[in-house]
Amino acid sequence: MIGQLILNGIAAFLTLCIFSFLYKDNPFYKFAERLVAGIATGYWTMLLYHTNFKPVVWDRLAAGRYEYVIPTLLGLMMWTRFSRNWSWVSRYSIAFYIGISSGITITLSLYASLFKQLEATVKYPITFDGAGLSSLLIIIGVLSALVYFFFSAAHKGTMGVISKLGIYIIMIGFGAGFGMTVMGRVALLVQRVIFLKGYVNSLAGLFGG
Amino acid sequence: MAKKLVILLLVVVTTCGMVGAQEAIQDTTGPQVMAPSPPANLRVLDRPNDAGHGLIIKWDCSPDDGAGLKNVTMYEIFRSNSPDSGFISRGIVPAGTTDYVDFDETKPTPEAPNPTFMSVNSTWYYRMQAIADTQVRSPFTNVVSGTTRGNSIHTGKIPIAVTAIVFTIFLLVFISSARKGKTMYVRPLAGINAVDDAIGRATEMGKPILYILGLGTAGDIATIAGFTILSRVAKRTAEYQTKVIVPVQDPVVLAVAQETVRTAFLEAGRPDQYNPDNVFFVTSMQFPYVAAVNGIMLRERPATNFYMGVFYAESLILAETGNIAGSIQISGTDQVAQLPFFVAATDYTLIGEELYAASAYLSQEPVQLGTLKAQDYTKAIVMLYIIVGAIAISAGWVLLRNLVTINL
Amino acid sequence: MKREIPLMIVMVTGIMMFIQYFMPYKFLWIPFVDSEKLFEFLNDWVMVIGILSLPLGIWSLVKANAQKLTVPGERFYSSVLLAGFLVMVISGLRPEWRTGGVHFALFQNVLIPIQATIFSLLAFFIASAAYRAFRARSVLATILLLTAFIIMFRFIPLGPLSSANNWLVEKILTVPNMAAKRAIAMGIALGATATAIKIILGIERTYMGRD
Amino acid sequence: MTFLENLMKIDRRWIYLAIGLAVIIPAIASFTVPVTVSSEVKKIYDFVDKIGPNEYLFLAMDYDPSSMAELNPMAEAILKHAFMRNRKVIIVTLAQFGPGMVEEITHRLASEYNRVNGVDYVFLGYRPYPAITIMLMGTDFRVPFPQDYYGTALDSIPMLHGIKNFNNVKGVIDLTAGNTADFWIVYGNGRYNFPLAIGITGVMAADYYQYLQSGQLFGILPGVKGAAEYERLIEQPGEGMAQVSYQLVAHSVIIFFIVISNVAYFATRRQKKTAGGAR
Repeated sequence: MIGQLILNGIAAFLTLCIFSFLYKDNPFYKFAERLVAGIATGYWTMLLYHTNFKPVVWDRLAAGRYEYVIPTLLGLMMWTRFSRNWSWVSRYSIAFYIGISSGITITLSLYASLFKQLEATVKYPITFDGAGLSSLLIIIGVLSALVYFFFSAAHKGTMGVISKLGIYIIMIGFGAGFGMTVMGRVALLVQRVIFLKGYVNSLAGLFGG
Repeated sequence: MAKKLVILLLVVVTTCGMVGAQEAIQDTTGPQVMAPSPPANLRVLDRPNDAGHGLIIKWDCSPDDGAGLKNVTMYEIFRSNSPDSGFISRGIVPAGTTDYVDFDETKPTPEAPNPTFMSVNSTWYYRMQAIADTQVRSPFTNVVSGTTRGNSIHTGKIPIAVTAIVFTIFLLVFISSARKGKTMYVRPLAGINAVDDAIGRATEMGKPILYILGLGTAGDIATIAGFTILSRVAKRTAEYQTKVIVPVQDPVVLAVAQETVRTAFLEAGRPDQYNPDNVFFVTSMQFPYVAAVNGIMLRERPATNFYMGVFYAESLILAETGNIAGSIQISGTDQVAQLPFFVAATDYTLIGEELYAASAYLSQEPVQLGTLKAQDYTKAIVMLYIIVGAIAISAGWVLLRNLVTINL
Repeated sequence: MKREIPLMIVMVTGIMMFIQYFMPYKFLWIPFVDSEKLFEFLNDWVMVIGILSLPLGIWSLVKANAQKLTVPGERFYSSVLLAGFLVMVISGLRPEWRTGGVHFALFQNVLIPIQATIFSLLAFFIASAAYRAFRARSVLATILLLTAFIIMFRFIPLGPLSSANNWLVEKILTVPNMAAKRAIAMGIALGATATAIKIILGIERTYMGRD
Repeated sequence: MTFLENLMKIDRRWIYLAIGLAVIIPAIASFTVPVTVSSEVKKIYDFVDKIGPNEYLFLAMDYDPSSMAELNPMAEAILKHAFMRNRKVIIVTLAQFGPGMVEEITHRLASEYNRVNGVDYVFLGYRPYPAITIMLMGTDFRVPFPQDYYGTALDSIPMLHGIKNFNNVKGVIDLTAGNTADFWIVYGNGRYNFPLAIGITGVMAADYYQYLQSGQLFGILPGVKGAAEYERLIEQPGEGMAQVSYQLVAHSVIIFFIVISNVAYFATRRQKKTAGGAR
């Protein structure tokens, strides 16, 4: 009980340290900032050790899956960056890292960001009712916003008018995104305030009654 | 929505528990229901476009489904690895359905055995029943078998392959025509024009430049676009002898960013001025990283902040703190959800595709500008497709829509 | 050797991963190469390189803060950081790291509350950003302002006006908002694909550095 | 420098203070804020209200504790309403981590209103595969749920005598944070044609209004706002009202500052213009 109260006290103190940043930068904020950088790096290191390094690298090598020698060597080759003369060796590892990721990206982004969006855009017929009007307006919106992204054509004349409509539509999207997010952000602050209130109440309970 | 429903219809359902339970129940209400006839013409086909872990079961509806006794409510599909015994339920589908996809791709391991796993080239036996009421069922159909096959080419993904290849051809054509000296127009981008001004401002003020690569890994294309812009910024700062600070949150990003900045100083002819300690690792976790960068902003008071890469909720925390510090801010990200905050809180924002275009703009090399032209041509095709596709679907013609409907 | 071979590696692995996507069964019909296994294995490479690079980051962090130990004003803060790191690493070696002990207590009572608090700063910043940015300075700023305004008004009771506002909010979200997000996503797809192809073809190679 | 010019460059810390107070004050001094009831919420209230005593409401609480903040207030308001009016409730959850949470709420509210498990309400429990479970319940509740959450056979629960499937309930209200709403619309309302209403998180709301127009849903409770409206209708301010009061005050503060900002902007711009003209 008292132990938990002390731990909660630490959490409450650090919460206030971070909030103090809103007034101005100060030693309390700097303390919390450095403390959390150390704690987070330590936590992350051990998390990677327990959940990734041990099962994926260590256990597999120990189990005789020698094909994992290659990625392990590539990983260790990153350490040549500690040396000025040998740091070029790490490029081999980076080459695999970036090559594999880029190859995956092409198909993935074409699928998720192009084909999925196209499918959704040409899914509903344009009809003479509310829903049909909506899909017509969506199509006009998508087309004009795409015109905005043309790089090799000057935004003049008809192109200028359409691309202007396009950036207006993009701005409506941004305004909507901004307005919708306020609620969630306020809820985050409410949670912190309720935490602090609960802590104050439990302190009051301890000393007051 | 419609697609969702298709997925729902095909969803694999194991209902052993439910089916087992039903024997224990007494029918307490209602008169006796007549048993419906079973479905007919059961056939088992290979599931296409997979590595050999599934089969498609097709049938014709029971005569009592929607007609006859009109009492079929659902069908239950049973499977076994032998033709005579050991049938288990693999799923229930509503009446009116005529196919079912049975698959299990979870490979068994010593810790987690999976007896229902369907390995490649394995043969399975199926039979099914029409269900009327709680325990009124049709007789079983006859048993039909099928064998899983691996498929070399995913035919459903061919449109993606074609798009990628056409796109690559466009790229190569425009790059080669650019190499032949054809000049290409690109419209001005405010965010790009601001880059050089922002560096000049930092030099005049004698204050550093802060360059944030975001929370992506070195494999994220947006981060790589960030490296290219960093290279340009670092080269300029080397020429002007301005300090550039790059706090990062990923060790591989650290290595690449150091290499990028070092090379930029080399190309600017000032390798001696490169200080590797200005590109440094802070921590890997999102908000502790943000806390540290906030501290840097308020203590170093950089003249200019760049945000180029993948950003999440921290976008607004960083941009507002940069504003408190009085910095000019230029941002660019591929995260659509964060763009509103960058647009509101920073001075210039590269919206989505503009971030990728930035490297071409900054280099002004004809080869790079050629790729922008390729992007524009592909975009024009996409727009044309949308127009024709929308007209087609309004006329009830679904072929064009199906072309972009990828069933993974 | 120092630059050409890495660029070759990028090209070969990039094209391999591209082809793999279209061949579910055997990679390039090679009988002993399962496409799925190849995908998993190469993804593991990325992961293993990432994990084993962590010492680079740790070294960068520790070095910077060890140097600051000699700076009078910074000494305290850097020792806090280094101590926090060491305590987490050493206590994290214990088998109960995830459920109890010092490691877990620090995780629960330092890391989690600080993270949540930094996250919650957004409630303040979203207000100050709105105050500064939402001024009707230009047509674009006015559109941004009005849309956000209408959306935020859904929480304000306005009697009969509320249902009109709710209708407008729904229309904004389902029509222009949807159109904007789709167009931006399509642009990103083209930009990212173009960049990835340039990387694979070795046209984009800044990240590789130079000697 | 005029007052308005000062306002243009207002110290951001005043804004922070205002936002802080906007959250702290409702946290300390709980007060009820005015809530306008929308027709899609009123319809759900009227529906529950018009169910006769000893008639049945079917409540699906298909959400995990991760969406508790938004959906629990709805569940509480509806259950309170049903218990107050002595409507019988059949409760189910199609969310994996739902059962413990549902048990806690129903138990707490039942003892508050002196309602008895098995007589006034029944909690069937959880089954995986929502689409199939809904269809099976359409045949007979006893197929997917031979026993209730507490292990009592459905046949030996007094209030379920003669209650077979959706034909015997007045309607279904589904509270969900995921795609179970789609399942209820397609497999529930679509196949068995019972009146259906849903309560969903704020971000999902926009996607589901189309079903209101098409008549597949008779009502929607959108996020904490919906919960607060329901709480107002039953005159029992609860967590929904509290959440909405935070949001309302904070949103008002932000809107207020945007208005001030624009007033100051236009006023100073006009002053500058006249100054320029005089020169």
